[in-house]
Amino acid sequence: MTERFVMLAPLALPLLILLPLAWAALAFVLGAGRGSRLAIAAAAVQLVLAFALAAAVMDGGPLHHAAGGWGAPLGIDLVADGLAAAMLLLTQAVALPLFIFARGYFHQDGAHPDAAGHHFWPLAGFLVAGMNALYLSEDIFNLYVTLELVGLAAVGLVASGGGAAQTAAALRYLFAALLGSGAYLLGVALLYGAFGSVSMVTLTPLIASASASAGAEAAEVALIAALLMVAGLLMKSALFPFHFWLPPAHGGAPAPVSALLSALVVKASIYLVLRLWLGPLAPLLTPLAWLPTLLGAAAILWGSWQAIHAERLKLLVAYSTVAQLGYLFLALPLVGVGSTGASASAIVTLQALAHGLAKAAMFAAAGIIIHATGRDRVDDVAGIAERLPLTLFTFALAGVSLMGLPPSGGFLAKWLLIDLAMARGHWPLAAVILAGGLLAAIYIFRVLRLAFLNLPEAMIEAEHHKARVVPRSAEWMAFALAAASVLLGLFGGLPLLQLVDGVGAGTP
Amino acid sequence: MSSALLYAIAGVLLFAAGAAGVVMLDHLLRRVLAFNIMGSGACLVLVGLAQRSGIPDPVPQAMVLTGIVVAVAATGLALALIRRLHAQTGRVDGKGEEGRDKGETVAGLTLPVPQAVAGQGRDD
Amino acid sequence: MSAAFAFDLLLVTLLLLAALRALTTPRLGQSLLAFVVFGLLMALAWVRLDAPDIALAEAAVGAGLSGVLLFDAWRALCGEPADEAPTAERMR
Amino acid sequence: MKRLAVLTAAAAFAALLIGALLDLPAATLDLRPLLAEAMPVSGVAHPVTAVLLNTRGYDTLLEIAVLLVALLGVVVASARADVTGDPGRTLAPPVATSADPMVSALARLVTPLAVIFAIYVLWAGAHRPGGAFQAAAILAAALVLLHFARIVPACAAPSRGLRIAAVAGFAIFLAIAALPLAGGALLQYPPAAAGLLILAIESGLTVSLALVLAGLFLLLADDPGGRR
Repeated sequence: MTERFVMLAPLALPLLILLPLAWAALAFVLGAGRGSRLAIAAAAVQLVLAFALAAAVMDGGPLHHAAGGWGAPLGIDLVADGLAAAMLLLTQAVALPLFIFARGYFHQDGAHPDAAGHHFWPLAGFLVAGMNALYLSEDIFNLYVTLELVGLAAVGLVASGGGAAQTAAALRYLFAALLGSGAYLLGVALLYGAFGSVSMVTLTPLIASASASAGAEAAEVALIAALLMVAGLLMKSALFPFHFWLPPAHGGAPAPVSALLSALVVKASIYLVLRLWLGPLAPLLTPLAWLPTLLGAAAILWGSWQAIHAERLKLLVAYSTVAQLGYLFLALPLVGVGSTGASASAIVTLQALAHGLAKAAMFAAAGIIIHATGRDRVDDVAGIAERLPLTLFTFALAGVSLMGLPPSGGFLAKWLLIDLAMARGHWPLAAVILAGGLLAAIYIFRVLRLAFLNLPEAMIEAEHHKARVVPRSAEWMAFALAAASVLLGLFGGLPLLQLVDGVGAGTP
Repeated sequence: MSSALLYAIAGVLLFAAGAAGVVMLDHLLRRVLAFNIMGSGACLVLVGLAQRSGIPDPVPQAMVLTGIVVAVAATGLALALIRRLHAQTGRVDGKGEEGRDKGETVAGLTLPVPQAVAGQGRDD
Repeated sequence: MSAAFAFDLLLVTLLLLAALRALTTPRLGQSLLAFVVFGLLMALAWVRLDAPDIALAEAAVGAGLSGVLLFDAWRALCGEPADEAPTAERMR
Repeated sequence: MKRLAVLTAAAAFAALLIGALLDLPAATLDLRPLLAEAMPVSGVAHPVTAVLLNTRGYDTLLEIAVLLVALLGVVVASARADVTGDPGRTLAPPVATSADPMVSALARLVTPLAVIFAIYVLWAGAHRPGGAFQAAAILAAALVLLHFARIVPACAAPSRGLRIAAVAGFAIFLAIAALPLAGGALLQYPPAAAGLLILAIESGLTVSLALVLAGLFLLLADDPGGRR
């Protein structure tokens, strides 16, 4: 079994990109509302491929694939290291249950799919293809194209909600994304002008030697380029104070879309920030590591505060995303390993996975609740515990991971992060992490407390009457995501840390 | 100064003007123009800097062709969304966004509870 | 300064002026017109940069198709171009 | 106040960057000799086409995906607000007004010329400036002209046939990209067949790109939902 996995692995790099492109195109041809079964089957294959890739990377170190057979710097290289393999695994592991959820969510009436789901399948296919391509590419111009693919597909999905609010949110998102990728592109242009390459592997030593030699003009241009690229990506990552576009886009889209965007899409640009910051741009940016960290801390506090005061359920979940993304930036000044032997990037990856699974579950659960009540007010959650016990349990489980309670993946990530921060003497970071957990507890218990309220019998009867029932399969998929986020802390955490840190990887 | 460097410098100015326009302008069509000008600026920097020696470099030229296609794609999508927003609200500017975080006001108009119920509003 | 460089300097100046006009002129119709001119000047700049492929694409797409898209959108948003004045005021 | 801050920031940024660019030394690496070495096995004689469809063909593959995504987004945005779960509705009601006879005549005259010119530009791309994208842009322009002549109607949503045609070029590209995986890397053409494969990709792309580019316009031209 394992051997067959490893044999499959080198092909997994191109296939994880080609397969979703192919089924997205096919779903487009099939037409409005069609293609859900195709997408689910393909997502299952992709999940197997991602597992094979992760197993192979764990055993034998990073895998390479030279597109066109040229190799960098003339061609474009695909590289899967531990970090990329972990993110690919997250993407497929969230996509498969979410697709099954979306099928139930959009197709409740049987033959006639919901208008909001008409173009979900091809757009979701292109979105997944773009993210997979982003995680695998090591060519900064190719990454620009993948960023645009992800960005435009995400905007299309937000707009598919159909209402005026969604259109406005999609436009706001589009302009933020275009501004971000424009800044990134100018950075790429400057790096190409200064060094003559767009391959990260080729650029890394060139940038290092330029910034080492004092007074080199190339280093000055490279610094401006690095700042442009990172600023552009932070805009796309919705790091405070660039988060303005996220709550309306994630809070307004149909639930399966919100879940995809909050769990996966924002992670893609954050992954790229980390990859560049810890890779080729490290010599230029290391002195500035405190800046994103400061913004991350602000994001945790501000996002949680807004979530506590949100009036709409999905807006609450969206602001929770703003807060949880902040954690991913805390680790930048903590490069190196803590007392547990896990590196900062491994811990961040664990947090990204835990949040991805939990947030997908939470948006899915919120979608089911809103379907049942017909309204998106936090106050309308009242009494839901009796009607949707499984979904409420899902919401609570996802909340456990977001708050960072043991034994969840969120707990493991936050605990390791605190340990690392204390080992470096950065105790304010530890304090922010603890405060973030407490604030998360407030907004999550605010929902749970209401859900357990006892409504008068007559009201329950009336609510039942207008309830729109989401298929059981959708409820179970949301639960599976939440359970996975919790189980990640018990079983998945250590192998994941090893995967990212390359522990146990033999020399290739 | 070589001609190519001159174009690269013009590219920087165009980028700065375009970026400022995307941030500052109210009318959404103007923002689309600004975004296109910003993209053209980045493309000029890409080719201009690479060809400072005066010899054409096909690699950035091919990248710019890719960039132009992406820009057209983004322009088409932006215009479609702007027209939809106009059809739905009658507005074509990005004003009144402050209240939008609450999800109730969009483009200065008060809307019914957004169709977060995935377009289900019609039969509620 | 050679004649070629003088021409480049002139072209760059016109390019910047067209861009500024497209961004700042109060009337949207003129702004779109300036943008199409900007696209054509860009095509000329690509020729000067020995990039005829880009020049062709820019002329066809940057100035042509984008221009048509924008003018069509403008017509749809603001009614017929004739009653531009009242809407154009709101544009600012 | 905000305007002043943004303008100052933009001006300061431009001044800083231009200052840095003025004494930027020549790039450390030069890809031109590398590309020149690769040209004999690239399958084409024009370097830009070689980069676009061979050495960096993977970029182009994703770029076509971006265009398709934009088309999908436009389809989403032009769906009528009152759209019901009826995926069968395709064409918009025919346009009532008749076209300017001059425009009609012009369109009938120009279209065949545009097709011939597009084929030339496509074929020329192997040796000199030109190629699939430029040819597609010319065809798209012809389609838009035909729309103004009321010969091609605007669509609310593309029909099945149009969707197949719009995706066909991408599908051919995808298949040719995937085939070499049996023995090599993504998009690694055998040098002997490279020229032919690139021509096949470009021919498919020309038709599909023309439809997608024209689609961006024709879907938009059908005013979504009308003006309320």
